[in-house]
Amino acid sequence: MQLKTEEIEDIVLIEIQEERMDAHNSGTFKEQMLALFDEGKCKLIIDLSAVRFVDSSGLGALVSGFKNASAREGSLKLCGLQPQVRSMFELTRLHRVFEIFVSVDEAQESF
Amino acid sequence: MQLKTEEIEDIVLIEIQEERMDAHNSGTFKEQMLALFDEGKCKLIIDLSAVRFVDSSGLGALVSGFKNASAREGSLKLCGLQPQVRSMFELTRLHRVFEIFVSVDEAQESF
Amino acid sequence: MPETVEVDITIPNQTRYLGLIGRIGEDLVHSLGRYTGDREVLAYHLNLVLTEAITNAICHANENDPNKRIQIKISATEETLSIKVFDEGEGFDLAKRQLGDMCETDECGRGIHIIRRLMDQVNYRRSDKRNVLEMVKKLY
Amino acid sequence: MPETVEVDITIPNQTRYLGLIGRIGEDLVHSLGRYTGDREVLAYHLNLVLTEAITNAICHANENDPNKRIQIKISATEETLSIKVFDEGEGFDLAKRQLGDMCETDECGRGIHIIRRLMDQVNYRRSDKRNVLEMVKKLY
Ligand SMILES: Nc1ncnc2c1ncn2[C@@H]1O[C@H](COP(=O)(O)OP(=O)(O)O)[C@@H](O)[C@H]1O
Ligand SMILES: Nc1ncnc2c1ncn2[C@@H]1O[C@H](COP(=O)(O)OP(=O)(O)O)[C@@H](O)[C@H]1O
Repeated sequence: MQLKTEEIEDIVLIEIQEERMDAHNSGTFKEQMLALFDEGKCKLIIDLSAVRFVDSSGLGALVSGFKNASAREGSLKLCGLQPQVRSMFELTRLHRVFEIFVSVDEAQESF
Repeated sequence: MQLKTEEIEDIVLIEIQEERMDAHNSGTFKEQMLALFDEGKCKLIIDLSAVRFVDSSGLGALVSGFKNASAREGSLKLCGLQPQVRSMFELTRLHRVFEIFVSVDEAQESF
Repeated sequence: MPETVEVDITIPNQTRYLGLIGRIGEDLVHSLGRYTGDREVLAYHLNLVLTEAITNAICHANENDPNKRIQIKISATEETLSIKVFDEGEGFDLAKRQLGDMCETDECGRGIHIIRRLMDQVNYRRSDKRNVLEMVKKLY
Repeated sequence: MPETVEVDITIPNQTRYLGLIGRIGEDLVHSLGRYTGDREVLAYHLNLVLTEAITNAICHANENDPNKRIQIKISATEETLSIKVFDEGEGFDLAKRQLGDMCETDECGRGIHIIRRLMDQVNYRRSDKRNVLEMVKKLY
């Protein structure tokens, strides 16, 4: 999956550069997050602003990252959700699991 | 067909507000031009910058307007062609029939 | 005669075609004659249920076997959207997939629930030597 | 087994569906595995030949009769794009349509020429009780 990552102190900001998150690319995304956890990074912000479509596999990859971050006493926060992507979290009640922010800045301040 | 028309002295500037010109909407466009000719207007600039796709019916409608304008001692000039639309004129050799300008301003100055 | 658009697509058993079918579903919604609801939302939902159903067919039924194929049929009228996704697997018991079985932080198991939430009728049955997941959405 | 995507669409005999089929053609080009040429150009060309062929089927063959239907089959491999457009008309003699017949300021008569310029093989024949325009483009 095409990502742009940036480190701000101990936080990793991951900008997803795909229009679509589905079973075709979310497996790789999970592995890309695992590589970060292996390096000891466990505070992630995922910027979804480029994402127009996410399916249950994409959500599953985010849940996987969330659980791994939490298990390492870190956290995974989301920002930049387009309205239709936001409604996927509501449909699956995952908006009650994730911390969701409007902007990268707000997500960053919350750490 | 969705058009935006503006009169600049005796010239009518027609901006085509459709992504696609095909057999579904070019009949109406021909009639819309005929209505202008009936009002005595015969100097037209057609701004195609919003048009992403044109087929042979769309080209046919432009040829119809061109011939009607010429028959009334006026003219029909084109501007704002996207590269793929431009190549349709080359494919059909209609670039040798029409006066084609980059911008509305250039088309206007040429009258 | 009802004004029907019918699309029948066969793809290799690979997730790289999910985006194509999803986009075709969205295109179809945008070409519907009368529809008074929010087209962008309906387009997303059709894209989504197609994606979920085809992913299951590719991964669970056809077990990523590159020699198998997936067939998708979509039929759209002004009243109904009807979708069929055929797989060549062992089949499964749709009735046994209940929302109660899952916990919020499970990584998988949301596909069927999503399909059930968004479609008005969902059933899965044997059809010749294949299985078919049939989904219907009423548009009025 | 060659990696083939097959799309079979049936639409009412109405020009309002031209945009839908054109877009599906473009989507298909963007999902082709290997293609080394300019995809945007190929997508436009596929959209265009589909539009030209279907317009002829709707207007000339099916004479705008709203009870008739148009069937379109597209088959894409990494080597070839093959398109069939079926009509329910009287048929016509494709060989008689020559470029020499037309003058630059004719309003119509460009469709077949465009199809011939952009496709590698074009033929028109009777098929059961229908006619079919077959067009093939080589991609390598
Ligand atoms: N077409 C199918 N063939 C066989 N099993 C299927 C099929 N579709 C779904 N299943 C079964 O139902 C389960 C639930 O599917 P789903 O809700 O989409 O979640 P997930 O695919 O994430 O597991 C799958 O794990 C699989 O066991
Ligand atoms: N499917 C068809 N059935 C019957 N006649 C056709 C068909 N396709 C094309 N034709 C004939 O060939 C002619 C040329 O078609 P074409 O080059 O597309 O130009 P146009 O449609 O603008 O006339 C048409 O005018 C029509 O007489």
